[in-house]
Amino acid sequence: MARTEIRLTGFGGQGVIMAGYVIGRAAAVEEGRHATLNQSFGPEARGSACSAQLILSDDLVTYPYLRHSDILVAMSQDAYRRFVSEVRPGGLLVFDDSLVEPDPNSTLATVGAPATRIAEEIGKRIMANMVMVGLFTGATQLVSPEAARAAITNSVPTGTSDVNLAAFERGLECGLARAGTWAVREEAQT
Amino acid sequence: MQAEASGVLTGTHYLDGDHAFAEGALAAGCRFFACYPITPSTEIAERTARRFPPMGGVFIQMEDEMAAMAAVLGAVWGGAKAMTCTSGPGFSLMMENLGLGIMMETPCVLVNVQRAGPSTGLPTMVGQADVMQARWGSHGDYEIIALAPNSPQECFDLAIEAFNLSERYRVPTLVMMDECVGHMTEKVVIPEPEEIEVRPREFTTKKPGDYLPYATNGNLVPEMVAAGQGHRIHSTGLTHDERGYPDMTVAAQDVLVRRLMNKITTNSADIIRVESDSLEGADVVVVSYGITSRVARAAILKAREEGHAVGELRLVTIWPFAENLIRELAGKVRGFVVPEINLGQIALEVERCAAGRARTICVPHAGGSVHDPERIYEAIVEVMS
Amino acid sequence: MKARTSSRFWREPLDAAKRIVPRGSVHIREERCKGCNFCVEFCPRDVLVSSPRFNLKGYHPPDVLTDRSCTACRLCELLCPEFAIAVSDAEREVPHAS
Amino acid sequence: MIVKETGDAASESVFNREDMLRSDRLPHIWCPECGIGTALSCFTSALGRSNYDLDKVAVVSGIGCSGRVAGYVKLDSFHTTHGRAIPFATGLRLANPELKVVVFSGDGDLISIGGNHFIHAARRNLDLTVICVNNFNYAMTGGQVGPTTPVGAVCSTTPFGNSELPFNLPGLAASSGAVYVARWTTLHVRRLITAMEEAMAKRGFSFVEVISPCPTLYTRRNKLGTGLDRMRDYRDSSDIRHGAAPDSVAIEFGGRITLGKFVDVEKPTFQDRLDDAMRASLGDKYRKNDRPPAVQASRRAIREP
Repeated sequence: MARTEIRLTGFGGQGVIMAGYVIGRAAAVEEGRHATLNQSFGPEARGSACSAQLILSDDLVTYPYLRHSDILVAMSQDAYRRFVSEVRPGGLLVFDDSLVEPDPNSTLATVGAPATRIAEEIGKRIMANMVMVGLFTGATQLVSPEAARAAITNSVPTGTSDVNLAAFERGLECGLARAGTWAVREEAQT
Repeated sequence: MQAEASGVLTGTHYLDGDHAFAEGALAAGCRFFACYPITPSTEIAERTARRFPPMGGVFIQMEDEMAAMAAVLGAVWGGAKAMTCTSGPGFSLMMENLGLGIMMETPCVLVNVQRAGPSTGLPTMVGQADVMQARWGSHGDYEIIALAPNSPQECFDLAIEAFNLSERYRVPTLVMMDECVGHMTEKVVIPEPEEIEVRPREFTTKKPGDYLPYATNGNLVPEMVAAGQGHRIHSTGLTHDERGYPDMTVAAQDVLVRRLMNKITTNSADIIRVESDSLEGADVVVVSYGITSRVARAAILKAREEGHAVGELRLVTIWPFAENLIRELAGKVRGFVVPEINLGQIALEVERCAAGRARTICVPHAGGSVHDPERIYEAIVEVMS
Repeated sequence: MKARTSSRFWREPLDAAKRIVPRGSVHIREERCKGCNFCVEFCPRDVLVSSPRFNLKGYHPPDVLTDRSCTACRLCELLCPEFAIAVSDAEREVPHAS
Repeated sequence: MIVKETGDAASESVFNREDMLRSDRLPHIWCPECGIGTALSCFTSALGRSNYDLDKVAVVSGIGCSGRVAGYVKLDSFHTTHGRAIPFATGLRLANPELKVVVFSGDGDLISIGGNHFIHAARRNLDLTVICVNNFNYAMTGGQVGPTTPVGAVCSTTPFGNSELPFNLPGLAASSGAVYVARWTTLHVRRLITAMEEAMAKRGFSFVEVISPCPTLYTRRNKLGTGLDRMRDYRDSSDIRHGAAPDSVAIEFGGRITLGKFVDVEKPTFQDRLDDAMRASLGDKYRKNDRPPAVQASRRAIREP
């Protein structure tokens, strides 16, 4: 993995930034690699489109923004529509299939799981983002499940790590079932 | 002197630039923080408010930015290391007491997490258009120190550097962050306290009566003091003599203002930090700072791949300006490319120092986002043509 | 005791004859005086008058009109905006008699 | 015995407030018959009667005639920017809790350009004493209309008379939360000294308004006679009403002036409330700022050879 560019997106309030933070922390702090997270802030906190850019790299990240994302993590239909075109050909879409219906003509590899539905089953709708982290971790193998678990424990408010981890494990299960669907291309992006 | 352990969060963290800066300030010994909330600097204040109470720090959210800056100056004269943070509109309001800080020679740190202006502009989106305001924004002649971090790690590191420089030169030190760096999250490694070099305040060891608050004894920077130490000092924003007494004469003005400027300019080699790559043999040098230095990197790599000899110069210290280095390079290169998120500010300085011996091409951006690296690449190619 | 312009509500204390009235000495730094005459006007015992002399700044500093009447009340010292007057306690002498 | 003295002949020991003054700077810059000197005289007397360690008393002033007070007191003293004395003092006091901090400035500085700081410091009940010399106009700049200028008064920028309603300072201070509010004139020196003493002894935001003549500008322009005439007027046209409702003591042009101590109440200070809130949330983890660490460091440094 030289450099992987990821767009995480959804409604404000779904926790997509947090999902990006957890994956970034897993790579940078728990695994000792590098990860740059940028978030776009809007004046409205909730309900509007919200997105984060995450770059995972073995080396120090110099240019800190996306050029052609390798992976789009989408948690809403609007966000999917807005950002799908920036994904490079052969890229991957990781999506919440309870909320996003991908374009049937898309050539992207896709990995979906009903993250919001699963989160509701766990009893906390706001845990959908941790289901997505699990799904991402299992399907892409870009960070190890151990690193992701440590990142969750060290990031979420005290007393909530169990339920967050439970959501993560459900997502991870779905993701691992689809592991190998897609692999990061080997050549480094400049 | 090493950092006081209670302020140092040793370990590897995943922090944005604002949070990292707050940690750097705590490690540097900052124990007084006054502010007024403004996007995109607020996270610095929020983290400090949370971190201070167990370590005896004083956090106060003032009624406006003028008050915040004034309170910082008061706290320094009370003996604390102190800082404030703000963004464009607040930076404008702080200019008044920045001047007082310069005149009273008050060591403190002021962070401007730059957004796009003028006025309210784009409150949540990046700008770098306050760099000339940093240099010239308060009235009267002065020299200032301004640093520009380009990563959260550097926000931590330069917070400490800013406090150390302000103590060394008794001048408010500005940290001209930008929204992108402030809100960018990366790995931040905080060392052990004993590995962090913190410059303590140099209080006078003279006895009350022997001490003159603005006597420099030839080294340009007077010894510091705090209220309550028995010296019964007077300090004023008026032109003053060595006793700190107002002295409204042309002669006193000349002595004071020249010293305030000389203490920075004659030490600029000690103050200025740049980061450079491949300057030797370069045909064109890209001069940048803050987030734009990382954006320019993409353009530089692309140009190099196509065989252009492109040097890279990043201004870690914006003020005082690295003019000797630019002058020296101007005799060797064909031109400078200066991308910045404004319509040409540091480019003017580069042009001034190049003095016609090399071309200067500004790559302007009105603000709200970083440059498309392609625009910087095109400017590099333009110099080469 | 003469009527006092500066104290409309003055009356002689009933035990005046038995009271020991403190005595004071007025010290004046003439060079600081700006001639406001606050001390002259409000001295309850009319100790001071404006002198015909000029000080170095061209103001008339106060002068002494009545000797031995100062009771060290220090009103002149407190009122003086120029820190030009200080009152010290003089030796207590005879009981006050009008 | 009456002693007339000049210059060097003066007995230093008799001028016993000189140790609180930068006497090398006297005579001061204020005009003849100006009351600021008297207000400062009363302040030094109040300090002399209180038992503060004068090394731990700091005075902060803003800009203007009264702003020059900081330059004449031989205490740690700071002459800051226009209107910002209170926030500067806020930082000074919070960073160094050993200090007794007094803000000494004028009405334009404290109430107009510094008005926001004034009401917020009172709201927070910061442990500061604010002494405001009110001469009803901006004197240093030539007598412009100010936030306390009575309706009808002529100033250089209200040549046809002021039409704006002024602030009533005791009312403003009290309604903003001050725990001590008093008003005296520069004639009522003994009461003024007592008020300054009480204000400094008070924990929290204490406020003393000092009505003062401005003979050169306000008084002259409004044909109110000399400074001495104003002092006579303070004697003849003032009413002492302790405990009067602060909102009832507004000053009108040519009207009588109500003086007295209007507010003297106990309230937890900014620091008290902060400490309570922090201890409630953080328990033993809370560390109060007892003394700035930098000052401790200096003491170590001084002891070392």
